[in-house]
Amino acid sequence: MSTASLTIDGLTVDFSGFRAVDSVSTVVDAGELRVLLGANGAGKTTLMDLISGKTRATAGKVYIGDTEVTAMSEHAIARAGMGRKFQIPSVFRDLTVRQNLEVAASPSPGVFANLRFALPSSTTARIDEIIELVGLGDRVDTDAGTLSHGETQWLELGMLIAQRPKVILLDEPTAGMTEAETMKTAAIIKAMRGEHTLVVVEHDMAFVKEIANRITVMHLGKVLAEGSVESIEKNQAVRDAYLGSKGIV
Amino acid sequence: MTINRRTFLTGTAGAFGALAAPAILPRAAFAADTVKVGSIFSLTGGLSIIERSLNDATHMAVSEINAAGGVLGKQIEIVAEDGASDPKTFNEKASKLILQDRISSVFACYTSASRKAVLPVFERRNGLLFYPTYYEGFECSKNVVYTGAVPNQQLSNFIPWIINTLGKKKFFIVGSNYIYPREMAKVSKMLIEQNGGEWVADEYLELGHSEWASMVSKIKSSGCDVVLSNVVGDSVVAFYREFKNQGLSHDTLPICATVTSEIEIAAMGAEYAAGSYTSFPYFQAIDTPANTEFVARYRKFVGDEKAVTHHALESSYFQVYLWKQAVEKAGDTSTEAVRAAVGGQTFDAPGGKVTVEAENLHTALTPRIAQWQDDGQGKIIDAYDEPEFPLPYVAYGEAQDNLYCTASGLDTSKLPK
Amino acid sequence: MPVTKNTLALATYVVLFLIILAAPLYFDVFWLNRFSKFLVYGMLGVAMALCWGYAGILNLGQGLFFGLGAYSIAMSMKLASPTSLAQGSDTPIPDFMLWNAEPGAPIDLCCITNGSFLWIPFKSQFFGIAMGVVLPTLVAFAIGSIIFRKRISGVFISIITLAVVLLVRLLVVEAQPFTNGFNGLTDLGYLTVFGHEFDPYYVSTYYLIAISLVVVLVLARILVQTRSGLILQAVRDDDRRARFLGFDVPAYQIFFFCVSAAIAGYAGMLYVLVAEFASPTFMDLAFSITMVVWAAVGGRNSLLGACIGAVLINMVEATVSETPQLIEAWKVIMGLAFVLAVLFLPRGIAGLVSRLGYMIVRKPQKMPAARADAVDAEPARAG
Amino acid sequence: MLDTIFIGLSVGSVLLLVALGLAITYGAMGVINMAHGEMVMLGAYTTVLASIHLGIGLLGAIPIAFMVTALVGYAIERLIVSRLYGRLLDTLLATWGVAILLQQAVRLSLGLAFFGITIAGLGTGLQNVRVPAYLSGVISIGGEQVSLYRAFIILVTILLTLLTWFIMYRTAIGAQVRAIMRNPDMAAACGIDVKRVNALTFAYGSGLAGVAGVMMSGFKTVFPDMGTPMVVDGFLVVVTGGVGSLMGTVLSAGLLGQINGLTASVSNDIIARAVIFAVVVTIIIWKPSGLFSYKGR
Repeated sequence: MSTASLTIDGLTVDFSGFRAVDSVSTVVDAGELRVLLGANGAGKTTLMDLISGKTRATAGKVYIGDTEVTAMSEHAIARAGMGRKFQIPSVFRDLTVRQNLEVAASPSPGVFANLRFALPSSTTARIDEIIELVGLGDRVDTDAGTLSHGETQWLELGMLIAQRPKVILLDEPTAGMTEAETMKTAAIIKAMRGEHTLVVVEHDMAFVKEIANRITVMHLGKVLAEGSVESIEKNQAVRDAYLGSKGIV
Repeated sequence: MTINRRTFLTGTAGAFGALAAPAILPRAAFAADTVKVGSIFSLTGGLSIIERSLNDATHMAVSEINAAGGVLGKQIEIVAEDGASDPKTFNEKASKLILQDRISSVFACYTSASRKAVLPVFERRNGLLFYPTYYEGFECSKNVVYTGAVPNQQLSNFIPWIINTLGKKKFFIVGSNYIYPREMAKVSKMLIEQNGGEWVADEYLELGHSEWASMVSKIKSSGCDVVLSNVVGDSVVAFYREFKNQGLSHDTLPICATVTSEIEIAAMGAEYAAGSYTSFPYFQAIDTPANTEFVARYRKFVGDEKAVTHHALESSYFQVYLWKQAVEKAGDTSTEAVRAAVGGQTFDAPGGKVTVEAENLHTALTPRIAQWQDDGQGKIIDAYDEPEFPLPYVAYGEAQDNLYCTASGLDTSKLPK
Repeated sequence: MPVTKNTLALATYVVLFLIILAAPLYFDVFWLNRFSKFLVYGMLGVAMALCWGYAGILNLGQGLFFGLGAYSIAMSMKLASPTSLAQGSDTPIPDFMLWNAEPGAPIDLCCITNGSFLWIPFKSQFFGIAMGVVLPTLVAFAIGSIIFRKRISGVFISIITLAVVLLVRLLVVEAQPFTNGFNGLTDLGYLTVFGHEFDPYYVSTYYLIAISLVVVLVLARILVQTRSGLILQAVRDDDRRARFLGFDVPAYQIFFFCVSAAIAGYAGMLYVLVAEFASPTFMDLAFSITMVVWAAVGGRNSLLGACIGAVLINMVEATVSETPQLIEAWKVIMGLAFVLAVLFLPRGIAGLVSRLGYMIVRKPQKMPAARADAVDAEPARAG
Repeated sequence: MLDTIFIGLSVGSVLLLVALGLAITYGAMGVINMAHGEMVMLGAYTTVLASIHLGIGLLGAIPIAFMVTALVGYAIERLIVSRLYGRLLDTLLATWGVAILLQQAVRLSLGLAFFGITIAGLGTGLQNVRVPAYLSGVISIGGEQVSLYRAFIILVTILLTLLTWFIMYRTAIGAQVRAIMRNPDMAAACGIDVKRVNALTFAYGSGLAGVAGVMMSGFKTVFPDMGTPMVVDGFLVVVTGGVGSLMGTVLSAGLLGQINGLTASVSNDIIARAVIFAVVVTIIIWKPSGLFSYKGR
């Protein structure tokens, strides 16, 4: 039986007259990997901003599990179980790879709670696993600022895993990657599936087919269609509005 | 590897030591045939403009004395330090002179703030400071010889003269925001009221403030007929310029100043001050052979034909002579000996006779009033015949027959209750 | 034992501590006193490195905290001064209040001038000592709470801190009946703790300062090595990332801003102990920027580097300024050194030394030099 | 009331005079030039030197001061600032060092003092500039006696602002500057010589400071330290107005000038200054992008 992990209910944001996201509702089940599709300006990134608290919604609600997080601040939403990767990779450039992961794995958010040195051994072990998973074993003591683009993306994915969120939002995780790097990324994301609920914005259809459980297609701020990869590919409205015109499929 | 590391550490320590070493090494050993004195004036920073001239005057006096055979048959060696316009530096240099160089007499400081910063060093480490600047009073230190004017020597003649001779009765008092101008204002108000005048405003500006538009406009609309200025430093220049630029004239509404000296006049351009008045015990224009020679010697000494002399500069000069006389009287350069001997010393300074009063170690000076002329010089239009006794506590009713600051220290029982 | 950067740093710390603690064996009274002042500046360097290097907050108003600490203790010491007991009242009253009082005001600390009652608790020197740290911390907390909660960053923090320190300085000078205005607090008594008088020229005073510096350095070092310290550096590198990892970013910034302020305030207190005065010039813009210079030359990212930078610069300055020919040249050298340090040594002396040290103890291999610039790149998010 | 407004206008125009150059270097280029005040100082010294050695008066010194400070600015940009783009706070620090060097250059007669040579008009002392007769005195505007020199400053400030506006918004080079302001990489990709334009922009901003210096020399003391307080005020104006907005700088200078004038007239100049600091801090906290900002960078 699947339970709702992320519930979005009528989410709307109005930028002085322009509705970038308009009454979007959807439910993402626990362990599901949902892909958000849509042309540029369809509102995908804005939707992620709304969910993660970066932008305040004009109307509507967001739940993680049963907890409403709509009005919470960004870090509180993150603590409630939301992780987010940005389009432009962002890691702590001046810290080593391991330190980046240690920061992400830090069990408590407060400044006083963190006035101690070692992490619990279970956490350390977990960090080792993550390093293994993202394949940065030989770079652990390197400063993150010197990593390649692909390595930086993987490190950020690793940090998200270390954070142990229920829901992870990924904004174009393969942007700017080579073929080989994309494949490795797909592998990492697949490994994350199940333990985490994932929402991924992605353009690369081959990649989407590789990873997606379900797809939500957005168009002009609204949900145009939602369903399995096959059903979306067959959907006439989607073909007309997006896929057909762009000729991706 | 270990060896390497050790090499590295030794290297670090060595470098550290090497850099610090020149400062730590004791200076040239005491030369037995010289008498050492110290000086601290700002040779750098904002105050250096004025303090350099005090430094020059001090050096000039020392070199004159040396040329005439020195003191107690020995040459004077002056250890000159830079106060860098920062009280922190003054404090540090004072402790260097007294503790490191073991000098007892130091000629130093222009601002009250710097004097206050060095005072603990002189009092606790037993040095003797010769302080050449006019200041606000309220000090009765046994470790300072004050050779500049105190408020009664600048105001007791000035205010009555403004009211009675100049015929101006409504004062606008303006000053820089610190202690000296505020205390001058306080004494002025007492004197204004005693002489039947009135004051319409008492305003202050930040030190170094140079935007005078509002203040001058206030002066214009205040209905005053005279401005009493206790403004100091480069603010003075901006003030006089704005005053004239806003169409005010010293003929009808003169600025009567307690700080504006030859040095500020030169800096602002003489035409802006022409017609205004200043009260000081010394002006470059004092027309005596002694002073004319002094100005000429000073100009030669600093190698600048246009150099001006002023009150604090003159004090810086003659206080070295007062010190010399005290040393010769005592036959000793220790603080106690000089302090005991300096009281009562009289010297014919360029501006006339000066006497260090034994009771309070302040100096009797002759109050004078000058009107500034187009050539940047003051024309002396009023002067006392005799030096005026210094009363550092005049604002609280001190009088020559009722001294608060006495040879045995401050008589606190006389302070206001 | 593998030689790591940490071992090197540890060794340097130990050497420095030995030098500091052994200094009284070699220095005379004067140099000890002067060296005490430099160590105080070193402490300011530590505060600066913590704030700027580790938290990425370029505070151009650090003098505010130094000044608050200085004034707190100076108020206590002023009340202990013999000059405060000479006003003919049973309780001490600072001498300047007497001549700043309105005529007829009661000769009592409660009401002789406006606000003079605030001096009353300072009769206890323990209160003065406590306030010397608490007051800067509280002010830092207030300022920090506003600017960090409002997510003000980069140069705007610098401008705000700069404006605040100038504002406070203006008010301190203006409130002459309460603060003695431009002249500052002088004629102070001694600080007396459990019957021991801290004469600025006693070795005990030197040791108080030396040990304080050692403790501050060690504590600061420990602090930045905790997870909080790590997270703080993460925040400096990318505050948005840290926020989306669930950290309450402003809390970290405020905390370390306060710690830095507390250290600066403590340094201000110690300075008053050795220099025997407190002055509004402590809050001059130039002094605050000078602290930045120390940290920049010594190494903004290194607590120890910034500390040594402050001590060394002052030592050299003291020497040079006592050589007349070099007085004006010194400023040229300083300005030049500073420009060059910013251009070519973004990690200051500490960066240079650790790179050299690393080269000596390790076989030459790839150096962590390339990232020197990465730190300094401000996230271009201003405006 | 009218006189208070005029005072506010005078104060505001002086603020704007200094801030205008900063609005260019900081607003357009994102360079915090702490040596900007020293550019003003150099402009003032150019006036002093021009009058002593060339017999040129205040008005004639304006183009000379512009050229001198623009050249110095160009050199600073090429030698130092250009190496620090993207390191905003580092430019602040490096230019602070430059400021010290410039002050010392004036104090030491460009270094000749080391060889015992002094140049009349330089050195540590105070200098002054004679204001020509046709610019001193008062004129009557609307029944109010108004200082002619102040009115002249206001006029010059307006002209410089218009000129700057024209260059920025009506010329090809201005378009390039604004392109770089928005996106330097894109501008470079479009064939703009970013290096050259940056250097010229910086030189122009410095040149404006030089002209400000000429105007300052007419009513303030000329000495090596004169620039330091000005740069602080200038930054407060630019940041309050909104980085990158010429209009914002103009309006904020006007606003702060009026606040200063009004507060000073009802209380005193010290309170006025405190109020200015407080207002600026409040505005930055309330709206870090400035009152009249239009761009996010």
